[in-house]
Formats: sequence, C-alpha cells, structure tokens
Amino acid sequence: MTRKPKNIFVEGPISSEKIAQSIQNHSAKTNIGAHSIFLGQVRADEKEGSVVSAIEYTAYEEMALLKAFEIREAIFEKYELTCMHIYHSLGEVKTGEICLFVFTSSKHREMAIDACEELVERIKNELPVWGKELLENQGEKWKVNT
Amino acid sequence: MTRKPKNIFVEGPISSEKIAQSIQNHSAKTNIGAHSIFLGQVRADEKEGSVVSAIEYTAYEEMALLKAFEIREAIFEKYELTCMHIYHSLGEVKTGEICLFVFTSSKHREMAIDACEELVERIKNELPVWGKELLENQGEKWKVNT
Amino acid sequence: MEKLTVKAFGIIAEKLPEQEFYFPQQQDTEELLNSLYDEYPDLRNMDFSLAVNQQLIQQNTRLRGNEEIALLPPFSGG
Amino acid sequence: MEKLTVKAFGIIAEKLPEQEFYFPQQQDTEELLNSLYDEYPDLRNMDFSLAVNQQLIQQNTRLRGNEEIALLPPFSGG
Repeated sequence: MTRKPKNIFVEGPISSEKIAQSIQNHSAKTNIGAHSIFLGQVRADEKEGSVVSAIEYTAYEEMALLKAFEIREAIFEKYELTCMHIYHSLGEVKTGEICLFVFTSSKHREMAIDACEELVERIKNELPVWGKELLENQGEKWKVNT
Repeated sequence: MTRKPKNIFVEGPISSEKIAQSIQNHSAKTNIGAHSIFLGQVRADEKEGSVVSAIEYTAYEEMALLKAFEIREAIFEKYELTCMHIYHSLGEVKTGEICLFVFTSSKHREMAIDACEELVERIKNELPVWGKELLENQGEKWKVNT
Repeated sequence: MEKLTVKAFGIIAEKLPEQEFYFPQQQDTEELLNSLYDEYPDLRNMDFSLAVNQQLIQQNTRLRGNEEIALLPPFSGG
Repeated sequence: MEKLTVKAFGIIAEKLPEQEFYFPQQQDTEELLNSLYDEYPDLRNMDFSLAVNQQLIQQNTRLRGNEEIALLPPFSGG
C-alpha cells in the first residue's frame, strides 16, 4: 500500500470536537492500546508592551505537505504505529485556541509516546509554516520558535 | 495553596466527550502553550484460544488516591506545569474503549511531554489497580503489565 | 481487643474465602505472613506485596495494633 | 524564455514589493542570491533559506530552467 501526501491544514483553530471525533474514530481499531496526543495552544505572551491576542499562520503549502509526508513516512518506518495524524491551523487562531494537533496510536505506549514527541519536534523544525503574533495594541510581531 | 487528593476514578469507560470537555476547559488558561495527552485503550488481544472482549478494573481505592496524590505532587515539583489531570476507569471497559486519560499542560512543550510520559509510567507501576481480562469464550485472565 | 483488618485484591482475593476479614493482631509483618501462610496455604505460591495502613512496605515492619493490611498482587492498571 | 518563479514567505514577503514574482533565469543559486541582493538590498540583513522546487537546499545548486524558488525565513509553526 502506498501512502499519498494528505492535507494537514485546517482553516482557523482546531476544535475540541474535532479532537474528540478523531479519538472516537479509533475505537474500531481494537489492536490499539495507546494513544499519544500533542496539542499546541496559542499563548497570551507579553510582547513589546502589549499582549498577544492571536497568531496568524501562513505556510508554503505545497512544500509543507511534501515535507509532512516525508516526515510521516520516516516515523512510520521507525516506530510500530497503527495510526498517525497531523493537523496544523492556517489563518487566525486566538489565544487559548488550539493550532496544532498531533496524534499517534500504537499497540504499546512507548512507541506511541516516542513517535508523538519526535513528530512534534520535526513539525516545529521542518515545516515551512510561519506565525505572526497579533498584539492587543494592533501591533504585529513575527513569531520566533525557540 | 495546599492541594488535596482528588478522585481519579471513573465508573466504566472514559468518553471522548469527557476528553473534549477537559481540553475545552483549558482555553481560558492563556499561559498554556502545550498539552500532552496519553490515552490507554483496551486491546482485543488473543488469550488462551480466545479474544479479550473487555477488562474489568478494580482498585484499592483509598491507597490509589493517596498514591496518585503523592505522584502528582512529585511531578508538579519536578516540572513546570500549569495543570495535570489523571482519570482511570473502574469496572468494565470494552475493547476499543478508553480506560486511562492522563493530561498535562505547560507553557512549553518539553515540560508537558516529559511530565506526561513520567506520569503514565508511574501510574502503571505504582497505582494499586488490577485489570481482569474478560474473554469472548467467557474465560477470564488477570492482566499482567509488561 | 486489637485485631488486623486484612483486604485482598485481584487474583489474591479469588484465592481467599473473603476479600476482607479480621485477623488476630500480630507482632510484625513477618509473623503475619507466616500466620497467613498457615491459614491459607494457596498464598505460598503467589506473588504479592503488603501494604500497612495504605503504605507499601519493603521489609519486615512492626505492627502496633489495629492496622489495615492489604495483600496486593502485581499492579496491572492502565 | 526561461524564468524563475520566486515566492517569499513570512517576514521576507513583507520586505519585498510582491510575494510572488518572476525573475530572470540564473545559472545557480549563488548567482540568484547575488542578483536578489542587488535588486532588494533589504534582503542582505535577513535570515532565510532557499528552496528549489520545494526542496530546501544547503549549498550552491545549479539551476536548469523555470525553477520555483522560495525564500524561507526561520520556520515558526506550532
């Protein structure tokens, strides 16, 4: 079975209902024993005398999807996983809302947990996505990942 | 502020709606940047010529709550966390259903991820909880954690 | 009169006539274990730990009176 | 006639008159960078990587014609 690049981008925030639905969808897969989930949430950081009210995400979409596919394949190769899902927001995501949802499932916990952690790290470092922090005083600041 | 032992036990499976609600409840905490979630799901393992259809959980509840509290305190001490939640099922949980829900939140991803992993490990090893696998052929087998 | 409350869990509970019962007070956990083995020989071949008043013990522990003793097979939660 | 398609992202896009534009074909990415620096001096002080046809490049890379070039400031997704 060949896997094809699939869309990872979601317009706006990722809802808790979507996350619940995604978890629910796995109840039919009774060889799964462990799910590991990572969620990125937009913080109200203080910046330049104001406070972040939202982040506006843009991406080089074609390249990001190719890269996400390459990362998926490498992680599937390295870990014994049943499923893997990646969702990243585009456009505006307000503070307190979810902008990244990474979900790995496996028979045993170690595989699911380690794969999820590596996936988050690679997504942050390798996907051509940019966040612009929108401040309460109408200012803007390009986000810098640490 | 002193924290008190709180109940971690849920009768029956943990629903995806409960997980969604728990995620949603954190949107007001705008100092959170990362959530790490672990879910344990009951597997349909083959056992003694049959297949697991459910696990029935029992616990030494008073001791388990004391121990969970001790673990919580140690993890809060070790990692910079905003929140930590632990839910474990008691009674019958069918294959494909969720029996363990561990949820950590932090400003940055490393703390949330590392704390969640350690928490899951300690819960599995240290909480006086037992699972009895109920087989499709009406047989029963006490679960052994590996 | 002082007495111990013994609680059994998991597979151990299935090997004893009752899951919770009173037992004569003992000096320490070693004496208790020997008395339990005499009373319930099935326990000899079983793997379990002891908790005294909800604290897991690793070595022989003095009993002062009216403790709650738990017989805990290997945990298998999660 | 062969030409490059240049796409700019993030803070780089804000420093250029357009986010996507055509640019005369160049021999390799080093020549391209120098031409871009001449045309858009603001780029000189900026930190960015190049992708050629959606592949990040780490060193000077030969261009054969009609490539899609992307100017990518440090990623900040998640």
